[in-house]
Amino acid sequence: MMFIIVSIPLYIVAFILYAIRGFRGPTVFDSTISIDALCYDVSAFMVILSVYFRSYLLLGAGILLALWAYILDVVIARYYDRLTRIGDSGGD
Amino acid sequence: MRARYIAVWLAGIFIYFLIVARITLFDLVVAPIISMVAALIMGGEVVKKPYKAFSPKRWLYGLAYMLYYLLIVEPTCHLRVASMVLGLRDYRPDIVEVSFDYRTDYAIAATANSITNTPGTIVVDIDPRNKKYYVHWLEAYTRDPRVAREKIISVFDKWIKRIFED
Amino acid sequence: MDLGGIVLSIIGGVIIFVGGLFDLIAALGVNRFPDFYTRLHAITIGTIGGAVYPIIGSAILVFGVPGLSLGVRLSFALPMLVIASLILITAPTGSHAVARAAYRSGLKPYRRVSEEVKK
Amino acid sequence: MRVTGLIAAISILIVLFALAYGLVVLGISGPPAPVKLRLLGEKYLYYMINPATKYFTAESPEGVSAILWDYRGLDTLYETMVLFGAIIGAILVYREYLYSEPRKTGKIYGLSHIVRTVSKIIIWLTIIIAVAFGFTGQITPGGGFIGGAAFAVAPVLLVLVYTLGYARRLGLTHRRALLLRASFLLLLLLVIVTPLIAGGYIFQNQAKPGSAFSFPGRFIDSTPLGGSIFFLNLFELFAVAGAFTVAFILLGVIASLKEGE
Amino acid sequence: MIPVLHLVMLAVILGVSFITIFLMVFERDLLKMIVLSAAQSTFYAIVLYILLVPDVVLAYIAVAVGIYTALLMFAVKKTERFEEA
Repeated sequence: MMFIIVSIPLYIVAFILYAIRGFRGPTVFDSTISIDALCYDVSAFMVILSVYFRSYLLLGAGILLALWAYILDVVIARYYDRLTRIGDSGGD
Repeated sequence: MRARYIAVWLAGIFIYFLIVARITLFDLVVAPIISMVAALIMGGEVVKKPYKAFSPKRWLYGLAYMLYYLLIVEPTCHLRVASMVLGLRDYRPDIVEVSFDYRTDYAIAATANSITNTPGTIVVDIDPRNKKYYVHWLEAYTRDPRVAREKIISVFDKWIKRIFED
Repeated sequence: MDLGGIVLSIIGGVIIFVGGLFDLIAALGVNRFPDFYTRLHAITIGTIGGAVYPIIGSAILVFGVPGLSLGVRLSFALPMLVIASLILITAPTGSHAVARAAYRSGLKPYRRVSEEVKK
Repeated sequence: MRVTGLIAAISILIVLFALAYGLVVLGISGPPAPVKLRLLGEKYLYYMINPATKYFTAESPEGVSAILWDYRGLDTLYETMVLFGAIIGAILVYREYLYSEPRKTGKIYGLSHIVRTVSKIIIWLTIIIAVAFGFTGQITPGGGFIGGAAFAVAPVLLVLVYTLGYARRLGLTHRRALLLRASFLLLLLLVIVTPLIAGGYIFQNQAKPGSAFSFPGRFIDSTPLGGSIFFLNLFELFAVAGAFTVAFILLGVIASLKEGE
Repeated sequence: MIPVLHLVMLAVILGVSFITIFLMVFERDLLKMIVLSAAQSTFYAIVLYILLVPDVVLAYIAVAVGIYTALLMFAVKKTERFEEA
């Protein structure tokens, strides 16, 4: 239990740093990948918190987030896929 | 044809019990129904050759590969790229071509995911017709395709072939 | 409190802590690396070292927590392994999808200035 | 823009802090909720599963499902109806798009080979997990609406990763989705009306004073089944999934028509 | 009562999500707005998780992470990507 309490601040600081890159990112892709990594780390953080809260019923949220965090990537990729295909100028 | 759906159905029951992690009579009745809904919708797509799904040798190889991958391959790459982040090691990023010789979709996807999952190499694009990955490599000190193939793909090659190929 | 439980909980806890460190390094790398493709490598550290390993670590940790029945421990550990393998499957796919979109839309990879001059 | 943004941020922050300080420290909203009202929540928890008396129980250890479908069932039913009406309205407006065939160019587009292969597995897992939410909604967190929304992610991924044409080849058409939606809504109404036919009250789950009708409360090995809650969860799942699927097929068709897919 | 650790976590995450929402409102690139909206929903998911409401978290993830981003992308595709100043 002690290890979990010690490592919670590490995760929170990492979230904030990811979010900073998400806000700053010069292109959309930079923001996308950092927010995507944020999603996966939140999923891991949820799992760790479920041990901290001692309740396995909370784990369902982690499963759903791990399943669908990549939808954001697919959405952005799909947007650019269509744009480049039509011959529009993609990219920033 | 029928065997495909049965393979997907059995796998679905297994996944259900992994997720709920309890065995009661209610679950034993409900799990086949749930799995059947999923198998009827996606069954024809997920498994193409059912005899592969039923061979325990492939499952054992897959388990051994996972252990090898998680215990040996990943930590070394993590430490290397982590030292690059902290400025202790130099890097030279570039995109190189790596050829592969798999036939099945799952082998191609599994190799690409293995390459992307190790920090230091990312599959940027794939050309399925000419059988080439375009890999962004952090240590591209050479552009020779043979050396790149040796360094990037040969770790996974024989395992993936045993698991997914004939 | 048996010895095996203590050992397991220490192993799990250390893995979780190291995962947090990896996460921090990845977040630093995302802010320090020069361009999109190099940042993807840092992201990979964040998703594998910072998400998959801590989840496996907490699955180990659960077996070291005293006073739980085997059923409860499995109810924790099995879904955790499912989550870990899901991240192993989906995270690289997402990175690949975005990288492909960026590559096709004409984003050039970064090269050192000195090497450009050499050419 | 930068100055106005800064001013807006600071003013919002000041208002937020003032509200929080006033609510928590000064207590401007009066004293916290009276004790009698708090007992209501306790009673809900107490009557969710109550072996002592047959007349006051919902036979479902999952509080949210019990409150949604047993204590406030009519409310939830009207919400489902509102969603149904919205979907019907959208279809009426965009009707001609749905029945027009997409133009064929002969080329296959979509995301890369790897994403397609992995998405197959993810869609399959999504369906399993979503249907499991509906089936076990009376024991573990989850339930009808959550399961339906989770199920709807599967067609979203299909339309995103593959093209709409591929989704059609798999059998995902708006007619089927509408049929799913309508038939399961009908089943839902049937479950609600059944006690009335059997001589009880409408929306009745377990036996009440005045009518002995009750849905099966326990499974054979005494797993709580929640009576009508189980059936309502299940039917709500497919109804909501059908509704979202129709909406996304509509969006996908319009988007592909605009780009000449 | 809620321990101090939970309150600190909630305060930090809600603060970051407030900044996210603020940037989202003033963002001119609509595609980046979608990304920021996904970030905001992730932050809210973990806030709800710390407040121990698994049902709400599940519904929130399904709608906000799974469906909403795709919905917004379809909407942006039908209009222009950059807002005029």
